[in-house]
Amino acid sequence: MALSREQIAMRVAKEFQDGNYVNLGIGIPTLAANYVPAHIEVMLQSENGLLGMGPYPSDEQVDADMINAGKETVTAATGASIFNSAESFAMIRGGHVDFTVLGAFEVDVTGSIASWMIPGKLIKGMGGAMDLVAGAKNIIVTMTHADKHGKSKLLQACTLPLTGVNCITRIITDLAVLEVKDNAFHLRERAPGVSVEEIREKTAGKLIVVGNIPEMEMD
Amino acid sequence: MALSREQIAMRVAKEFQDGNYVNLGIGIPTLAANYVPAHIEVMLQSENGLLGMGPYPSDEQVDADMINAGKETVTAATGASIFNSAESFAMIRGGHVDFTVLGAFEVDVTGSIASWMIPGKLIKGMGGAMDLVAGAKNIIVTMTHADKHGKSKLLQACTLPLTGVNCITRIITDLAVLEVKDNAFHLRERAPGVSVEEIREKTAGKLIVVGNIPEMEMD
Amino acid sequence: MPGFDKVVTSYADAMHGLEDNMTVIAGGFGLCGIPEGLIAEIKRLGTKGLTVVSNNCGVDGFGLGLLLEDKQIKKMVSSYVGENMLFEKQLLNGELEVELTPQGTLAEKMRAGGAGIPAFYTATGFGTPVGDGKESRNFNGRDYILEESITGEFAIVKAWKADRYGNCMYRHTAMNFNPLAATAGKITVVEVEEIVEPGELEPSQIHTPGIYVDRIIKGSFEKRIERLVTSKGA
Amino acid sequence: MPGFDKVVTSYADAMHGLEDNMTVIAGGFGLCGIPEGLIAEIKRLGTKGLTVVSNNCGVDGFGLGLLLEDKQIKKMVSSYVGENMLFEKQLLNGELEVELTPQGTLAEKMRAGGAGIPAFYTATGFGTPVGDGKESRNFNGRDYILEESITGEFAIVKAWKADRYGNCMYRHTAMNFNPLAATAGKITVVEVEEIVEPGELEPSQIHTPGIYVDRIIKGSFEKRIERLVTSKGA
Repeated sequence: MALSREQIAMRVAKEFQDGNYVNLGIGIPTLAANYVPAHIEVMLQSENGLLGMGPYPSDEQVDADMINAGKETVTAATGASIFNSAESFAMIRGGHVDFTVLGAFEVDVTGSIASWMIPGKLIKGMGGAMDLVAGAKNIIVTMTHADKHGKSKLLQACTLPLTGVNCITRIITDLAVLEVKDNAFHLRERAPGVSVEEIREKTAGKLIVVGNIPEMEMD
Repeated sequence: MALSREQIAMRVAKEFQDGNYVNLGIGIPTLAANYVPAHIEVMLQSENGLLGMGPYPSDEQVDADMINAGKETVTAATGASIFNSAESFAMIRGGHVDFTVLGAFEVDVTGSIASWMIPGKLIKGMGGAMDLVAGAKNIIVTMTHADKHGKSKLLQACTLPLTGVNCITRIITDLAVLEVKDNAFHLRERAPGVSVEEIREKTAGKLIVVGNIPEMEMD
Repeated sequence: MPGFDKVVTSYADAMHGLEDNMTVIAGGFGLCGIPEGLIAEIKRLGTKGLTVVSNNCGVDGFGLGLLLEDKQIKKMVSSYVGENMLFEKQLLNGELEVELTPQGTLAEKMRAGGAGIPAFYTATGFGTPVGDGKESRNFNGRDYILEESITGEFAIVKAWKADRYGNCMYRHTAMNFNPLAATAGKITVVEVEEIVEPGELEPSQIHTPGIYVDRIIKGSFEKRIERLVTSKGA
Repeated sequence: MPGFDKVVTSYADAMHGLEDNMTVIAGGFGLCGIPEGLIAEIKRLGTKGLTVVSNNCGVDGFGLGLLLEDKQIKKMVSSYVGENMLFEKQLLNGELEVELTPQGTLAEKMRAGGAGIPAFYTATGFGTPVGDGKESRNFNGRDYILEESITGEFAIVKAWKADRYGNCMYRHTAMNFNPLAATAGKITVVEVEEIVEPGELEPSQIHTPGIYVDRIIKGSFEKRIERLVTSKGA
């Protein structure tokens, strides 16, 4: 069975290690914050200038001056710091953030990613995505393996305008966990009940499958 | 009569206007702070990270954590701000400081300045001088017109390693106030009792004297 | 304190000197930390042909979106402009030009502009449409593009507290681009919630030293929330 | 808070991993705001061949000057090194190399190193010996030189207060290069006067966010004054 959005987020959260600084993009990535294992702590960076993002506020806590990069009202966690946008991206660009998790339209075997622009559709802007993929130590792309029409999003070469080149090393989809290296996708894990054949069929770029591919542990 | 160090400082202080931000180098420039006219206010920038440098501390106020760029104990004036060295030089390099006053070994008709290194002598370093001459809106060089051996410091071309090129527009010496432009020194004022002839004699670079040159007003 | 007292009491004085076709750098992220009264004054003035540098362009009817209503903006330099129907319409009509700039590059361009750094290299955007036509260069095995700094005739900034000398502090994440914008304007105008006397702010806690600030005006702020999310609703 | 608790209790732990020939970036201006205990530990370790990046090199017998005594420093990158007889001697002997760097360029190189900016243009030093051999370029009619950023295997930093997560505040002008050094070390070690619990420091008043900091140690400081000048003596 393909994973739900929540399940993808759950699997993403297993990547984090105790003490990691993590930037989560809008959508599935944001959900990962809900599934951080109980025995570890991560600190969330929000690129509008907040390190140590807390939960959403209660009605009483709502403060227009305290928002996240998605422009939602949030709180600051204990031990948070707040800084200006240049400092925030110094942190990101300088490789100090351990993990960035973000969505994508396409990823290819070179680790390039397209996530911000579909020609012919209105261009809203890249926000901080280009900085994030250029800067973070580890980038995890979360997306469905194929689009609504069944077309693979894991390509030999991206067709859409790029967000960054040669930067993606790990992809977590509704079907699989894959590593990107040596110009190929390397299958690491399957979603429970999903066959290697199905993944192969829905992966347009070169896929390498070595040995027995375990199912994801979803506890 | 050639001006004393104190008198040079006094003349320098007349250049300042109300509301100016000023960085004063070590030596004569620092003395200028004592002669700011009573009806105006200037704010002193110290490049180690202090805007709004106050007077030297009383014995009780001495604090090792509060020093100026000359590494002397100082105080912060009312309304001061304190920041890191990158911010301090962002201010300087970005042209936000109105006046920089500093000493020099040589200045030439192109506005180039040599102030930090004499070949064969030990090189101690340029500190912030190169940044200051590259950044300030207005730079005033204070120095004696000639060295101890009577050799002019106002040259057609500097002979010592440079601190900056084409940056000096105003020089205040013990003999004169001069403007630097169009590849020449333009005599603007004489020290009281000093003749144009004496200044001409002690100025090795091209000197332009137009009309009657007034004596400095030293009140 | 005549020389350093930067307080002005009317918005007309605050924005005095703004002319058609100038560049205005604006602080704020979404609707958070925006100089509401200064934007309203630009609308009142009717200045046209503006280039506005700001991470976003407000929303329909609020923030910088107000300046679209009378087509005052010729060009936006932003990282994200997706919140605004009027923006979309003018863009598709060709009445508005947009230069999309990655958020971190935009912040750094403002900082560099204020800091006298004309250009810097960044990996952000290399190999993407953002890098097209820009010089690229390899340092230590990695490719970077050259990005030039931004300055403007005006910067409009929203702070929390400022003293009369222009020393500013920002509140929570309403800081965002404001301290950077403040450094990059030839004339920097700060609209604040509270004006205090010099000496009331702790020197090493000041976010924007007064040297960057030309005018201060006390404003009153609606502080509209773009996306209200609460723990109940989440 | 296991994962983010960065407090170590011994100087050996604080400087663990320092090896010969590494680059160490040190905060401080003169003797103000220097990590006294971390410098003492490097002396104790006897590590050799170090490249030390710091605005100054202390004085004879104090600060970084201590590391000259056993010839631990191979190269200094500084803006001013004139306070130190031993320095002069080793420099003239050819036992020590020095790369003189303008103070503002040095600060910006550290910041750029921490911020992932490999190089930037500055007018500082154009046409001077500092610009020799460096690429120059004209922007808008002015000449600039290209300066590359600096990073180091270690950064040693002195702060006033830090919480266990590594969020730091500096006191008065003891801030100087410290926040910049903090960003530029692969391993950043901060020696502080006081360790507090997370939440005790106001988030928007933190000078160095904890993300830059790997280890914190509580030190005790002599805080030697280089030039005592009082209003009486002035």
